[in-house]
Amino acid sequence: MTIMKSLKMTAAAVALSAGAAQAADVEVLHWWTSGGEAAALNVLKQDLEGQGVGWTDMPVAGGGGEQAMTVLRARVTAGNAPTAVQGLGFDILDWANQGALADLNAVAAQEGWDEVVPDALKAFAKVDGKWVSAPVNVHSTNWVWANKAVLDANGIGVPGTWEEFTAALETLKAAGVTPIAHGGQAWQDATVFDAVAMSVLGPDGYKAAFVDLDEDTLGSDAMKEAFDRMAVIRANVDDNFSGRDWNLATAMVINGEAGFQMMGDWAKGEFLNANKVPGEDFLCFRFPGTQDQVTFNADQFMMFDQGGSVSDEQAKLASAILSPSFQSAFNVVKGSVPARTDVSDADFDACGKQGMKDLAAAAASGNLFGSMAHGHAAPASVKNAVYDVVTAHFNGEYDSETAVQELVDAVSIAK
Amino acid sequence: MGFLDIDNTTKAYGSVQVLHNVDISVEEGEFLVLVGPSGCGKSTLLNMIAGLEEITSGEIRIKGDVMNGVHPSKRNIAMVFQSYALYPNMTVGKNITFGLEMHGVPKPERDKAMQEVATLLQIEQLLDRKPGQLSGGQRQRVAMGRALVRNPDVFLFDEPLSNLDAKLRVDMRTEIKKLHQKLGTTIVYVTHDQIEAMTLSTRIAVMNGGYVQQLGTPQEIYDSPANIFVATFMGSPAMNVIPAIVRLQSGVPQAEITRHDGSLAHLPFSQANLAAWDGREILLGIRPETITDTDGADRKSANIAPLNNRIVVTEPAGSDTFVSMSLGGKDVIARMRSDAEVRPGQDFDFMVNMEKAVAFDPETEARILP
Amino acid sequence: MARTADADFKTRLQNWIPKLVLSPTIAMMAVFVYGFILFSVYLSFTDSRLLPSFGWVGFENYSKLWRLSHWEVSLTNMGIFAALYILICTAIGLTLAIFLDQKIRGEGFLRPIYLYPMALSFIVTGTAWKWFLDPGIGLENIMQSWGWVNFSFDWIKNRDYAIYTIVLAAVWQTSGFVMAMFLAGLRGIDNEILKAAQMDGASNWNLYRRIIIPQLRPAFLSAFVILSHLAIKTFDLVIAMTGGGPGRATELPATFMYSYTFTRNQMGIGAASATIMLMTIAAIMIPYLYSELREKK
Amino acid sequence: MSAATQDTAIRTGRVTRTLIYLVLILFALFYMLPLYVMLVNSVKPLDEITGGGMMNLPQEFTIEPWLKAWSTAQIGVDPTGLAPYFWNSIKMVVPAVIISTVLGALNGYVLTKWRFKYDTIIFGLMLFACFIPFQIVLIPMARMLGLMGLAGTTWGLALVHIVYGIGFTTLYFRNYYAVFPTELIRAAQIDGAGFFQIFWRILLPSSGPIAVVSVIWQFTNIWNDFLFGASFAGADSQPMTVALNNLVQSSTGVKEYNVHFAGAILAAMPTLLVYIVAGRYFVRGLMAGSVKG
Repeated sequence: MTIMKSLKMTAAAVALSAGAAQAADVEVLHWWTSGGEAAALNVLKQDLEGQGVGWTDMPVAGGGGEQAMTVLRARVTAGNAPTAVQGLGFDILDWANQGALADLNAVAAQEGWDEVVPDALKAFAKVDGKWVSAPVNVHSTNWVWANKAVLDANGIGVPGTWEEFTAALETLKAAGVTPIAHGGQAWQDATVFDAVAMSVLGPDGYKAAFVDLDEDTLGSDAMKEAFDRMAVIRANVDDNFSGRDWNLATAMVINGEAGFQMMGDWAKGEFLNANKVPGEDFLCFRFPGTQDQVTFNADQFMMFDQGGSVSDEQAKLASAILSPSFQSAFNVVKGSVPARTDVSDADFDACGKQGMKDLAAAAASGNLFGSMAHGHAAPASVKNAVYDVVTAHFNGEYDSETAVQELVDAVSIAK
Repeated sequence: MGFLDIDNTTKAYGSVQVLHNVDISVEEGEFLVLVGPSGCGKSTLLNMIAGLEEITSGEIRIKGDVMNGVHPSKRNIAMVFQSYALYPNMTVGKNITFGLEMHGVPKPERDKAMQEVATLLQIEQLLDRKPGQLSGGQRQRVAMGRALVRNPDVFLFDEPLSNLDAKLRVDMRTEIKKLHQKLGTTIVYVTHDQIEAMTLSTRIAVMNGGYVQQLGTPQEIYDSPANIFVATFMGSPAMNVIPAIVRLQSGVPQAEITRHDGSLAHLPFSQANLAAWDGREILLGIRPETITDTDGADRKSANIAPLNNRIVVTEPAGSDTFVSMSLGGKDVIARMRSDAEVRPGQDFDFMVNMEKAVAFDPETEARILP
Repeated sequence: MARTADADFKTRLQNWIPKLVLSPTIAMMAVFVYGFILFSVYLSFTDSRLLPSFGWVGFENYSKLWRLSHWEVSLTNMGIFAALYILICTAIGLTLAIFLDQKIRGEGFLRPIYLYPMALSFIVTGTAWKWFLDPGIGLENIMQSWGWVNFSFDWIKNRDYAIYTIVLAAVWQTSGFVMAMFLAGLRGIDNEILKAAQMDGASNWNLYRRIIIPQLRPAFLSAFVILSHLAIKTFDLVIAMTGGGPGRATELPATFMYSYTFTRNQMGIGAASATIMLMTIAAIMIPYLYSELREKK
Repeated sequence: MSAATQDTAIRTGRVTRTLIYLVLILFALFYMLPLYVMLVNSVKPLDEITGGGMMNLPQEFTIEPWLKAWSTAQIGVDPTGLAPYFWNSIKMVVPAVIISTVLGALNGYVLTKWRFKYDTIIFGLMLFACFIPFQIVLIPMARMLGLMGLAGTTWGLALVHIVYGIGFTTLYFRNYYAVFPTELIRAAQIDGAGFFQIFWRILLPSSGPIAVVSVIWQFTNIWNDFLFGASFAGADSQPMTVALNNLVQSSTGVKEYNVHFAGAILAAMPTLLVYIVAGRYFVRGLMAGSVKG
């Protein structure tokens, strides 16, 4: 054991006053707890164990990471932060601003992350020029999933515009098929709203409204149009949508009960699990009017400061996460695409290949945006304020006019 | 200095004083009964002797040692409770020896003491039972056994007989008395039953409203009650208290009382000092058994006064017949032999033993001393 | 002039032991309950967001709180929920207890069935309830497949009725427990009083209404305390069944507070809502505790 | 207590009795409903569930989901099933229940038999503490646990449960001991028994019924707790509920409902057993004190 290493270990041990994790272990707090995603993470664990770094697993599922974030807050407050924590968008920035995250610049420079990770993603992984977290994947959220047999039976092609889309909905409705499968939970409503708003407002308007939180854009007529379109979608959802889990909605598409579902790329796993083949049994395409854009959310692992400098284990973990082999292996299972643009798409299926191509193109053309619905456009308070309005409007609590006013008001309270 | 001294002791809860300057000195082997109506402070006083309640001021001494602040178990006392307070989860034997065990007495000695007490109280066959399986009388014995086994300086009894039925109560009363005579221990006994007080005690403290009203032998208490409270509380039926006016007739003070029809009767006092009360109102106290028919009058008495009055109700009670009438506007009871010929509505010639009569000051209610 | 100086060591120790025994609890309460409450109240006046911070902002969080329609919804829901929940649980609990007290054969079998829901958390039963109430797969579907085509039960999907499904599930969980409390109360009543009342010619109805139920007052009070405490703490139930939806129609103060403190990173507003909740609880509980404890003295 | 066997003085007619039985059975069905849903779906293959018939009896019976939930389901990165977490829960619940019950008993004993000035106020404060919403204590509690060096440990978690359960246990024991004859305590004092000897030898042997109530209440609450378990447990001390949550709440994974239901029943098994086994003593215990409120 070198002197340097033992010094680092001492520092780490001092920082971990409660000493839950061994100095040579990484303790990883995450919410990938079941089925394929947990198995995929196991790849990472074994990789690290091969390098002599132990893995202490700290899974806390629930609410898309909300529960894990609560736990993280308790852990940090107790002075017992885990080594690495799965994080999303603004949560990472918030923790970085608290000064709680370690500086990964050394390993980033060594491995050349700056060149291969898209800028839009770096906005959430680098704070003040410091790498603080290691991105695992990029999910894009403006996908539409469709049952090919249902579409073919009704003579519907892939809709390219809102008008074509509404026409397709009409056709399906007339044929007695539920046009849109949807689960009435706030985050699902907001996921749809994300895509709709992007299609109406365009990339600049989307950025002005949800990233810059510009009151004029939030209160604009275009925003009202977006809410009107949400009402159209609401009219094409079955009566029983409220509270439904997203995967049950996906099952409706798989079973041919419904034509379309607007959902992130994780829905693909459900199709694959039901032995459906992309392109043959089901279709994946961008929401009409957002063909050039990609709204994304990315899972990353934040590295918590363990006493001044980044620890050896953290560096190893970060490096393993961004290794092309892990990026490919993990994302093939997860349905998302790699966080670095130089990974081979050989192992990916049709939808995956499409996703990687779209991401690279959008990143190059400046059309890659963080998803508001998934906390990559504005902080949690704003995100949830938008949820409130979108979901209330979607459930018919008020009309589009009121919704626009409520949106402006809610965002200003939350800012 | 006595064996147990209660010296100028008071008890107060906050600003409420429940015991006022109690002074009692008990000799070794005495049987002191604290008697009074509920709420008079008698149980509080007992608990203070036991150390279960703090003493607000004054001192309690046992064998000359000040007991204030001393833990109950260090006072060498034993107590028998109204509810017996037998430990429900322990056998009778364990109940009896628990106190010895707590005081570190070795097991062979404990068992020996237990056997002695069990034999004394005739409860040997109960030693392995639980209190829940015993009758009331048996529980009472066990409770006493638990007290006896400790061989304490002072026994404290807190209304130990009040949960028993009438017959058993009389039996146990006798048994307690026998035990006292046999063992000669010092006992402080609380009761609200004046018959228990009279029969058991060597001395009685009659208490009311936090004050000791009178302390004395049963005979003193009965014959010379210190005040109207003591006079009416002790004795059954209670002493008759009749409003009267003192009139001097040829130098002898007489009690002038109103009969049933409004006419006046005069009963001569034996106490010459009442002459000073000439013309003033007093309350005349006459025990029921001192009003009799002619044949029943006490022959030893030097002062029997006749009194004619109408009988209202007669109540034959086997050994005696109680006769009630109206005197001075009050219901007055006379206790006659059972063979006295009395009828309701009859105008009857009563004999009053004025030697035993007492007079009270109507303002202070205290007895006018001879 | 009590001469405590005479007291021996053991006696003095005995006087201190009770207080010593109580002191860990008192210390824990002081820090972990009342200290934390004060801390939370303090936070409600600060600009805390992700983690506690100590920039004083006065009543800003409170004014923001009352501007949120969402907060008013959760307060209204709390009113509806608590009132119905306490009322229905008490009614069902009392009815079942009285029925079960009629020398019922199989009481030993029925009682655990009534009691077991209390043993389960909503993490366990939430999904089952969700399915059962879901019109597409649950009760409505079954009834329709049995021939009642017009049968409709879609409350959980309906903004105006969803809160009542929360009441339903909550009643399911605790009414058996309330039953046990009443049953215990009934079994504690002196039978001689009942015999006397029957000789006075009281009908069964009158017997219960005039004689028995008034004697259950302590059971009613205990049930009220337990139920109101559960009502205020209702949280998992909502999360598991509706997630606060449809829309925000089933949001309760506890879920509101949690979401503002932990998922929306607006700890100040969360603390303000917690303070208001605590004040409400105090307003209800302090008079109750006062009358109860004073009576016993 | 002979209450269970004593004649009830109320007589009912045949029609009324039939009605009473009907109501009782209907309610029993109502209470059984969710358990039915969970049971039938836990023994079905997954495609039977997603295919529609969620309320139907299984067409094909399988025990597979139970085995999977217990020993092979993916909880975190390791496919351990719920089994290891079961033992974590036991290790945390048992000391927490015992300590909070003993402390509650001691508190109840002091508050009824060793009264002192302001004791009712102290009891009132303890009772009011039962009403504190747990969500507000998370952050300050985390800080305190950190300062005490208990963060992420089984003992830290047990401490939290003791702190917030003690109000209830004290309430139960206080009400029970309030009707326990004070003369017994006095007799024991005169016999020379000290504070703890009286508690241990006299009170505790008579506290069976209320101890059952206290233990059942604490066991159920602590076993079912999720919030504290998730927030204060360390990686190697996460309780059963957190594991169950991890099993059930996958946001973006495939949902195996049959395994979820089997896991849910497994997680609930100890509390179910406690209620079924100790249920009869529970009513008796409530009778003995707590409803005298």
